[in-house]
Order: sequence, then C-alpha cells, then structure tokens
Amino acid sequence: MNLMEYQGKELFRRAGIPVPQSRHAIAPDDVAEFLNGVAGEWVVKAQVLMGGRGKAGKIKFAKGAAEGRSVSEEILATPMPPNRQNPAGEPIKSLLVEEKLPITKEAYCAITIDRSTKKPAIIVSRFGGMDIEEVSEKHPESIAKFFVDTAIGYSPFVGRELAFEAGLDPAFRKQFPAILGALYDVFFRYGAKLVEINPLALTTDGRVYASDAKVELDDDALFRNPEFAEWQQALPLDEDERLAAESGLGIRNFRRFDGTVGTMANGAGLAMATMDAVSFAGGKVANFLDVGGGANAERVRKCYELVVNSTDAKVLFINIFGGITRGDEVARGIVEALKTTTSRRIPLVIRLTGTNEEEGRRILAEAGMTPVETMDEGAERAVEIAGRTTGQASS
Amino acid sequence: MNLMEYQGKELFRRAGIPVPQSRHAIAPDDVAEFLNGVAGEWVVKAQVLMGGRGKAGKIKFAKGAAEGRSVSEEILATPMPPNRQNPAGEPIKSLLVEEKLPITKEAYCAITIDRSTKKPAIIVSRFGGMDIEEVSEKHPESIAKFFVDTAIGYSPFVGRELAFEAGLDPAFRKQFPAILGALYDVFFRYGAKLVEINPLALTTDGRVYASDAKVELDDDALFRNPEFAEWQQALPLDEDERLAAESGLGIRNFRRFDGTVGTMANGAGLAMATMDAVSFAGGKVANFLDVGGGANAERVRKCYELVVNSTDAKVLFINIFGGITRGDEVARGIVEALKTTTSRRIPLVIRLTGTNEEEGRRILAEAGMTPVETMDEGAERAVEIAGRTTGQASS
Amino acid sequence: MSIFLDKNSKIIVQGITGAEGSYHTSRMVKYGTNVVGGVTPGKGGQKTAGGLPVFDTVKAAVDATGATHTCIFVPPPFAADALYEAYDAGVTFAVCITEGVPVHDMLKVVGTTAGMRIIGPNCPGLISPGKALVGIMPGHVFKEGDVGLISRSGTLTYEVVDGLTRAGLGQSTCVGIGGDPIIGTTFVDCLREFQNDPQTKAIVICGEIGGTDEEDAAAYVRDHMPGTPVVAFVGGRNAPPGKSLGHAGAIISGNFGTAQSKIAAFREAGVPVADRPSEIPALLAERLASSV
Amino acid sequence: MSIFLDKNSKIIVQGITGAEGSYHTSRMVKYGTNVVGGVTPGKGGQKTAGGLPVFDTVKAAVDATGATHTCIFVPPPFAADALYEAYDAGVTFAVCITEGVPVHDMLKVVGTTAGMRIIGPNCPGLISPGKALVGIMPGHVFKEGDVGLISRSGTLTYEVVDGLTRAGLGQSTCVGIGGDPIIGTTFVDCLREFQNDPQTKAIVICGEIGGTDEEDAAAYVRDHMPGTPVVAFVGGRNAPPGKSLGHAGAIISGNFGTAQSKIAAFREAGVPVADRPSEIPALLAERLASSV
Repeated sequence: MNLMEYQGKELFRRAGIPVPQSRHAIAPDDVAEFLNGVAGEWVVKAQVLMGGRGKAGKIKFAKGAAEGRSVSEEILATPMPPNRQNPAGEPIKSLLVEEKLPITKEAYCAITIDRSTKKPAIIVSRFGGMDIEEVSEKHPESIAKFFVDTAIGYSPFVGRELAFEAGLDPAFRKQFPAILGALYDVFFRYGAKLVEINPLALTTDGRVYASDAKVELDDDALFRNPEFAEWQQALPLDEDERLAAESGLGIRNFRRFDGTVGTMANGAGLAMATMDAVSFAGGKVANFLDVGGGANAERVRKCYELVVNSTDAKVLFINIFGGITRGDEVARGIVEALKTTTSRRIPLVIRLTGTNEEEGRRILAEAGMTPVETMDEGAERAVEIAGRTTGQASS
Repeated sequence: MNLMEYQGKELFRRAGIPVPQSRHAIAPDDVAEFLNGVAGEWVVKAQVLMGGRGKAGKIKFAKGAAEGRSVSEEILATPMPPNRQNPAGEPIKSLLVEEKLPITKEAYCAITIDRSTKKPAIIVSRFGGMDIEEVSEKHPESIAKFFVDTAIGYSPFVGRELAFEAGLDPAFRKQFPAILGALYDVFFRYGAKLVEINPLALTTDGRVYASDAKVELDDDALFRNPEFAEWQQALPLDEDERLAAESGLGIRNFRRFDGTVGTMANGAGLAMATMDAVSFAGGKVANFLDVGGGANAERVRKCYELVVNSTDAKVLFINIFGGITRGDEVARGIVEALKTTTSRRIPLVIRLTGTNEEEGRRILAEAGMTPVETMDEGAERAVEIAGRTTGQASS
Repeated sequence: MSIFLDKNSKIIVQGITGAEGSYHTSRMVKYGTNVVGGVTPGKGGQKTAGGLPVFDTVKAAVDATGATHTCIFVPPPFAADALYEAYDAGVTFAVCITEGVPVHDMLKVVGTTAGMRIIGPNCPGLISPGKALVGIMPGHVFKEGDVGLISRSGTLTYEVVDGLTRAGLGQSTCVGIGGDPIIGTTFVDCLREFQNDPQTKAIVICGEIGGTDEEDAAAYVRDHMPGTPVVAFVGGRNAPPGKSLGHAGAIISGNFGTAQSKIAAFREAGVPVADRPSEIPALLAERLASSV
Repeated sequence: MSIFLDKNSKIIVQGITGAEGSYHTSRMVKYGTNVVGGVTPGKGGQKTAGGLPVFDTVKAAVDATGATHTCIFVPPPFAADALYEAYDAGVTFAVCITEGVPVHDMLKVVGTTAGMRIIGPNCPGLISPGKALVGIMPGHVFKEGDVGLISRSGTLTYEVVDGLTRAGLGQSTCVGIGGDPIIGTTFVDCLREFQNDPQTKAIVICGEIGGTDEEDAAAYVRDHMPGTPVVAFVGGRNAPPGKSLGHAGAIISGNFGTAQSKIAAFREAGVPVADRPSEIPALLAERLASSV
C-alpha cells in the first residue's frame, strides 16, 4: 500500500521528523478557509500516488484565500496525465496546503529492503528534489548506501557515516543522524517496504525538514495497525486492483491486457508461465489471473465472471497444477461455477493435474468436460479457439 | 532506582499489563474520599520499598469511607519495622487503595539481567504470593527459566514454553504469553534491571492481573526518561544515600559503620580493599567512601566533611592510586580542603601513588604532610591513631 | 544422497492439528517421510488421527523425538514466532509454508537465526523423491533421479517436474524456495549444496522476474560450477509491470530484476534458458549428453 | 608475546579530541603505544596536538590506518553507538573506558557484535608492559614480565601491580575487565588467552563481591589449567551489603556472589587467595617455585 504525501507526513510527524506546517484539504473552499487571513506564501499540492506532479502543473503557489481557491480549482480541474506506469492517469481527490519553506539545499534519503543482502538498505545523496535514478546516473559519487544489521538496528553512527560519505552540506549533519533514525523508526514500526524523503530540505535559518514523503507499507503487515484500514479506503485503487478486490482476489492477482485469450492459473509463477505459453502459441492474452490456493466453486465462479465481464476474452484457459490446491475441489468449483453463473458463456480449456487429479478429471468428465494434458496443449487449443493473432506479446 | 508498587503499576498499565483498579493516596482523607459511596471490599497497602508489608500489618482491607480512613491511619501510624537489609526501617509516605480481586491462583514471573549468560533472564513459577527464594527451596521443580537472545528479543513462544514448564494452571496460559511480552516491554523500554510480578493473580472469572509490581530501574539509563527524575524525588533515600547525594557523590558511594577509622579511596575496588586493610590491621572502619574519578578540592573537602560530620571517625585514611585520577590534583584538593573546611579537624593518613605521584607528593610535602608508602602501612598508621580495637569487622 | 532431506531426517510439524497442517502431515507420512510428531500448544499429550504424538512446544517435541527438521503451517502473524521457537529448540532445518508473512518479520528472522536453514516462507517446501517430502508438493509427480531443481514458484515447479518425470529425468531434491522478497534460502545456497551432492548430476533453475537472485545464481554457476549441466527457465516475460519497490530499490539492485537481465545473465554463464517449461527436459538431456 | 595487545597493534581513539581522550592519548603515545589516529565527527582532516590524524568516522580511520584496536572515550549515552561503529568498521578489539553505560545498551551490544572482543565498559583498559598501553592505567607502575593479571577493579589493579613490580614480578598483560554487571570480556575469556600465551607463566585474578565471574574462573582453572600457578584476591570482605538485583537475581545465580563463596571456589580449585593485596607477590613466588 502506497501512502499519499499527507499520510506519509503524518507518520513522519509522529516519529519526530520535522515536516512543514500543513493542512489536508478536499475542496478549494477548505483551502480558501485555511488561508483566510494567513500571511506568507503557501504551496498547494495534488495528493496522488503518481510521480511528476510538478511537471504536470499539480503543485502551485498561493498567497491568501482567493489565490488559494483558484489554484486549487486549477489543480483539481483535470486528473494526473497518464505515464508509462499509469496508463490511465490518476484522479485527484485531495490537496495538501503547506507553508513554503525558504530552502537553500536539498538532499535525499530513503530506506528500503534489499533482497540480496536481506537487510534494510539506507540510501543518501547530497542531491535531492530530483529523480534518484537520474542522480545515480549523473552523480553516482553522491550516493552513499548502508545495509543495516537487523539484530542491531539503526544506530546514530550510520547517519554520521552516510552524511560524510554522501557529502551532505555540513549544515545538515548535526540533525541528520536523528532524522534518519526517526525515518528508520517509521520504516520499522509500520513495517514499510520503502520510506523516502525527497527532498530533505535545509532552510535559510538552518533547519531541516522532510519536504516530501513517500511511504510504501507492506500489505502483509497492515493487520498490525488497524488504523491503516481507514487510510487504505482513502487511497485510489486502479481499475484492475478495484476489480480484483471486488472479486475477492488480492489486488495484485489480476491485471488486464488487450488480447482475447483469458487465463486463470493457481500461483503467480504458473499464471505468468501460462501467459508466456499463450504468447508462444501465437495468441494474445486478455489478462493475468492468479486464483491463489483453495479454489472453491465461489472463487472459480467469481474469477470466471471477472474475466468474462471485464476483458475481451473469447476463451478462458484454466491451468491448475495442484499442490495445496486440490484438483477435485477445483473441478467441483468449475462445474458449479458454470452452473450458477449468470454471465455470458465462453469456451473453457482446462488443464488440471497434481493433487487429487484423477478425482478432478472424473468430476469434469461427468460434467462433459475433457481436460487437456499439458500446458502447451492447452495454450494451443485456447489460441485456436480465440483465433490466431500475428503480434506476440512476448519479448 | 527501585520503584514503589504504584509507580511500577503505572508502567505496567502503560504497557498493557492488566492491573487492578486503584488510587494512589497520601492521607487517610484521600482514601476516605475515594471510597465514599464505592461498593465492595478494597485493599489499602503501604507504599514502601521494603518487603514484608503483610507481616508488618501494612496491608489492610476496608469497606467504605470510614473503614478506609481508619485502616489508613493505622498503617501510617508507624513506619515499617527494621529488618536485616533495612536496619532503620522505612517511613510510610503514601498508600495504594486497590480493588480486592477474587483470586483463585497465584503465580510468579520476573525478568532480570543475568551476568553470567549476559542475557535477560525470565523466571516463572506456578507458586506466587510468597518469597521466590522460598519457592526455589521448597518447589524447585516449579521454577522455569529462559535466557533471552537480545538480538531476537521476546517472542510469544517463550511465554508458552515457560507456562508449560512451570506448570501454570491452564487458565493462565492463554493470557500469559502476552502479559509476559508486555512485562518484557517494560523491562526493555525503561531499561530496568528487574521487573517482577508477585503474585500474578488469576481471578474467579478467569482474568489475570499483576497484583503487585516490583521494578528496579538502571540509574545509568534514567536520563532517557526525564519523567523518572520526578519519580525519584517521590522515593525515600536511606540516610547514607541522602548524605552521599548531598555531598555530590553517587548514592552508592558512601556507607557508614560504627568504627573509628574513616576511609576514602578512589574506585570501589580500592575502597573495599582499604576497608579490608583497616580490618586486618585491627581497626574498625567508620565508613566506605569511593571518591570516584576527578577528585578536585571541592570534592575532597565535601568528602572530608561528610566523614567528619556523620561518623565517629578519629582519623581519615585517604588512599589514592592514580589512574584517571591524577595525583597532583588530589594533593591540591587535600591541601585546599583542609584550608577551607569549617568542620572539626581530625588527623589524615595519606597514601598517594600512580599518575603524577611525584608532583602530588611534592604538593603535600610543601603543605607539611608526609604521605605513607603503602596501603598496609597507611592502614596500620590510621589504626594506631584511632586506637586499636579488639573486634575485627573482617570475616 | 540428496540435499537437505533424506529418509532419516526426523521431521515435526508446527500447527499439526490445524486444517492444512493435519492434511499435509498425512500426505507427507503417506509419501514415506519420517514425521515424528507435531506441535500445537495446549494439545500436548494427544495423538493425531495417524497416531503421531502432539506436543505443547517445539522444545518438548525435539526433546522427545530428536527431530532436526520442522515444517511450519501457522497463520502469518505467528510464523516468525514459530521460526524463533524452532531455532531456540535447536532445530536446524525449517520449512515455512505460510503465505503472507510480514517482510519485516522475515528480515529480522533471517538476521538472527544463523545456523538454522530456513526454506521459504510462502513456498511449497521440498522433496527428495523416493525418500521424503516436507511441505505441500504433490508427491506423485516426482521421481527419484539425479536432477536437482530449485524454483521460486510453487505450481510452476510441479509443471516443470512433471515434464522432467515424463521425460525420464528423475530428481535428487526439488526445493521450492518461495517467492517473497526476503527468503531464508536462495538459489545460490541451494547450488552450493547440490555441488556437494554426489547424487545430483544436473540442475534446473526456475526463476522469475524481480530481485537479483537469478543473476546471482548465474554468476555462481559461471564461477564455481563450470562442468555441471544447468538449465534455466525465467517466468513472467509477459507479466504485467509489477509495482516495484520504487526507485530506491532500483538504485540498490542496479538494473537487474527484469526477465531480459536474468536471461542474459544465464546465457552469459553458459546456462541455456528454456522459452517454455516443456523445453526444459530436452535442453537438459542435451547438456547431460555433451557433459559425459 | 602477550595477550590482546602488543607493539604492533594499531590503535585508534574514539573521542580523541575530548578532554579525557586527548589527555590519555598522549599518555598512551608516550608509553610507546602504536596509536595511529582517532575519531571525532566533524573534525576529520585535523591533527591532534601530537600530530595524529583525526577522522570523521571509524570507517574512515580504519580505511586510512588499518587500525584493528579502538579505545573509546565518549559519554555514556553514546558508548553503544561508538561500539557499533567500531564493529561495523571491522575493528576486532575495543576497549570501552566509559563509566555509566546503561546496562541494557551493553546487553544488546554484547549480544550483537560477535567477533569483536570488547574490554569493559567502566574499565581502566589493558597494558602489555613494555609494549603498549590502551586505556587509563598509570604505565610507570608496570614492568614487563611473565605474570598475567586480570581485575574487575581499576585502582585495585594498580595497587596489586605495584606490589608485583616492587617484588620483581613483571607482567605479560594486565587486563582491567571492568566492574559493570554486563561486560564484554570475563575472567574466563582472559584465562583462555593467557593459557595460549607463551610469555605468561603465572596468573593473578583480582575479583570482588557480586556476580559469579570469580566462581566461573575458579572452575576454569580447576578444569583446564591444573599446572599453572594462579593466585587470587577477592575484594570487599568488609563491604556494605550492596543493593542486589533482588531475589530474582539470586535465583538465577544460585547462592554465589558472596566473598565467602568466591574464596571457597578458588580454594577448592587449588588457587590460594590472598587476604591483602600485599600478600600476592609472596603467594605467587611460592607457587612459581613449586611449579618448576
């Protein structure tokens, strides 16, 4: 779960990381009310998960109530424009009004999880306020990294070392180890996969602030902080995630493409391999769908309906290899799903093997369905039914 | 720093350990006010650091305001009687009024620091409400121990394992791992040297409570929790501790005995050896005094006055072996102290060696003092001056 | 021989009386695995339907049975605790089937349980065909032989193994290492073991997009196993661009993690990469033939 | 030879520009210790009055000097951080002079820095006479020779050494292990090292009341060093009854910790116990004579 800037800053504030004075606002009127009679220049920022707000004109300055209302209206007038990762753009549902800091220097710091060393990785650069990937290309020497020993956790020397190695302006140094320690607290206490301050701002009067906040929480750890359930509802799901959630799937278990061969498999690895097989057979896949373990009738029916109703699939290739998922259960699910669904019917190609496969095949046979033997065979059959296309989605 | 029951229970409450409903009270009127119109039987307990409150009649039951007032008056009427560890007894400054629990079973749990394994040690017994040393003698099989890996910390399996091994009543078991975890939180978060619940009480309706609370905080870690400075002021120091603190010494750096040879040395080890030497020379020591490092004139003067004014010392044996303490500084301190003190004069025997000893001896010589060469010699000389006694304090 | 697991390995099951635990315990026993008991707090002294003793704690189970291996079926919030309990009791090999374990839990577990080999979490376990099965794999798909297999995916593993078995290529040990960001045992850890296993003559690596475990494995094969026939498969060439750990993650891991990068790394190491799982047996047979 | 420390050990000082740090650094250098630099964050690039380079971090100091030893003079709240920094930079031997380090800080440090030998905290350091001095000991009291000395107390150590030196009994290495409840290196750790040190022919153990380190040392001498002349002293026979860790602590440590228990343990192990520090040289000479 990715948090909005205002949510991330709330966590920062609790941990003692200095953040600018601010107010979260839904409507231009809220912004106007807040800025009424308030002196100085303020920043109004769209609260979205997508990057590139500045370039998209979604960060604007304002003095006073009238200007606050008008820039808010401008920002809210259009959604965030699409980019490669977010082809649908992103609607803007709220704003953050924040004091404009007199910034003299910008730095970068983040903590994430490194799969290779199996440790939290801290990254610091003396260049902030720009894309860290760009920094790493242009100024690789400005980037310092530290891999935290989880038995020890964060200790202030880490912040000192990184500040020196990244060449942070000396004015940052005194406050930096404590701020990084507080950021580590956020990372650790809330079970985050990423916490990022970009930029970490130094003001003309020598204070240091988190000027932006990016926090990605681990979905598997959300249960430890019940308040996050509410926060989650305030966050936009993309269309595929929403559809997945409505069908009772994990939000990452379903994604649509523009092909005609629907797929459904158990396990992300097999689901990906199923898509690859369809592509190799010359077809274009309509979707990725990992049905997960325990595929009972209800689950199978919902997945069937999800594919039929939200994609252009002309056929659904169900590819189940039973381990924890039992073949007989899946077979019953399929038979039951087709009996009970009210959605339109499309042909099924079923491949079912593994645990209790004989029983599963018997159940399917009783219902008049003949499963294929292999994944390749299933992919071929499905592509035949959907009609061969020329382009391959494969690399 | 040892906490009173009511202070320990406040830390327990914060960590989520169930404690009985209670009110801390200073005067019988407070107790009466609190119990006015309140139903049921309540317990009024003297808040003291000494053990043995029950036997001393300092825990009483009361129903309603009038009875509350009268038992409070009885408890406060006399101090806690002396015992071996507290030959002066202990004044009673406040009371805890607490709901009387319908207890069916009592168990014991504590966490302390084990020097040998260098780990936190958890101790659990199915026998609670009595002295744990007595339990360990009579029912050794009822005591289960666990040494915590500090890199991992507490994990619930520890509580499960201990509950089974100590043979806790099954009714305790479900709640026990969480309560022990919360106790570990108190131990860890506040830097405690000991946290103890005795008894951990099981009530007739199946709930579990910390019925008493014993917490010893690490004096060296108090700076991390500024509120403890206030708490400390609410705690009684014994006479020696109070004198030490008033002289600017650590509260454990001074202790009085009934002899006539005053001692003062730098370092607890040398101070103890100095006392031993006086005993072996046939003298009786008047006090233990570790002057610590950096013995400047002010410090030496205060220590001199402390011994002279609070003990029966007829002579003061100053035994300084310089490492981090520099001999010249100590010598200047002694000379200066004798110049400025307004207390009565007693003879000094000075032994000064180690870092900058030549300079120190020169300074003493200029002031007309001749240091002895060895500790044994100093002890002999001091005992001669004080007059030999027949009894030895030594083993 | 085989790696990690053989006929004599004494195995306990944590969560043995739960629905999944009891179902898969009976399957493991049926396969011939030496399951010596299990743990469910509060049910100590009982027996499972199959007659296995149940203990209150892992320590009690280990004391009574001498178990060295554990297979963990407990809900995600309790998985780390189960692993710590096994570690503390002296278990040296733990398979964690549980899916959805918080990643910070695993970060801490792997950083503080040196000396205990952990497989998973979120994995199907492992099997040394003909000897023992620990986890949730469908045993009948496997066949004893000399191919070692390592996979990040569960169901894909069965797919690949099914192909190997049908092609007459039996397996020494098949390890499902799990697909989570932080796992106890990596491809390289397994390669190191296979290297010292006389039964294993060839290796199949089933990777997928994300992380750099495949790149590390390719480098290890290149540097340390030049003579060993190894074939790889990389799943997810057509997968949706997953939500990554963000830019900071990319800086840490460089430009690795894509299917392209992994395939290139394997090829550079002389490891042929199958386009489809079904191609693996032929590629392997070819490599085996040329290595003789 | 000697233990832990010799002429070639490269030493840095953490907190080298502080009052205590700079004073004792100059004393160490004067004694002949190979101090190669020090650390004070923000003062990197400067030189001490004695011309030693100052670095911002231990890592920078180790990279530039190849130091393996550190001596820590920082205030108590920062001592654990200084130890972690040394550990992370690859330092293998750390002496922590600081008094008043929170006991939980040390609990965690000793539990998470395996591979780094820590002496202290709240200790005077150690000296291999004639070779090197790390800490705050008064070097002129010591004399090179073949007696190893271990002590929990600072000033008492100097007292004992003074007696040895006057009696012509020089020392191989004298270690002040510190008097805190949790210390990095115990009597037994030092005994193990002395056992393997050809220079050390005899050992003096200066213990005191509290804890069970003396009892452990006595058992070690009895079981592993039957031929070595060892003499002990136990301070605090007339000490006030200290405020103990309470009853729970007594349960953990049994009935140990009193002067009586320690003296009995040493005697049972064949280790004579001196009544006064001044008796140690004679007892040692006697043991040395009878062991030849």
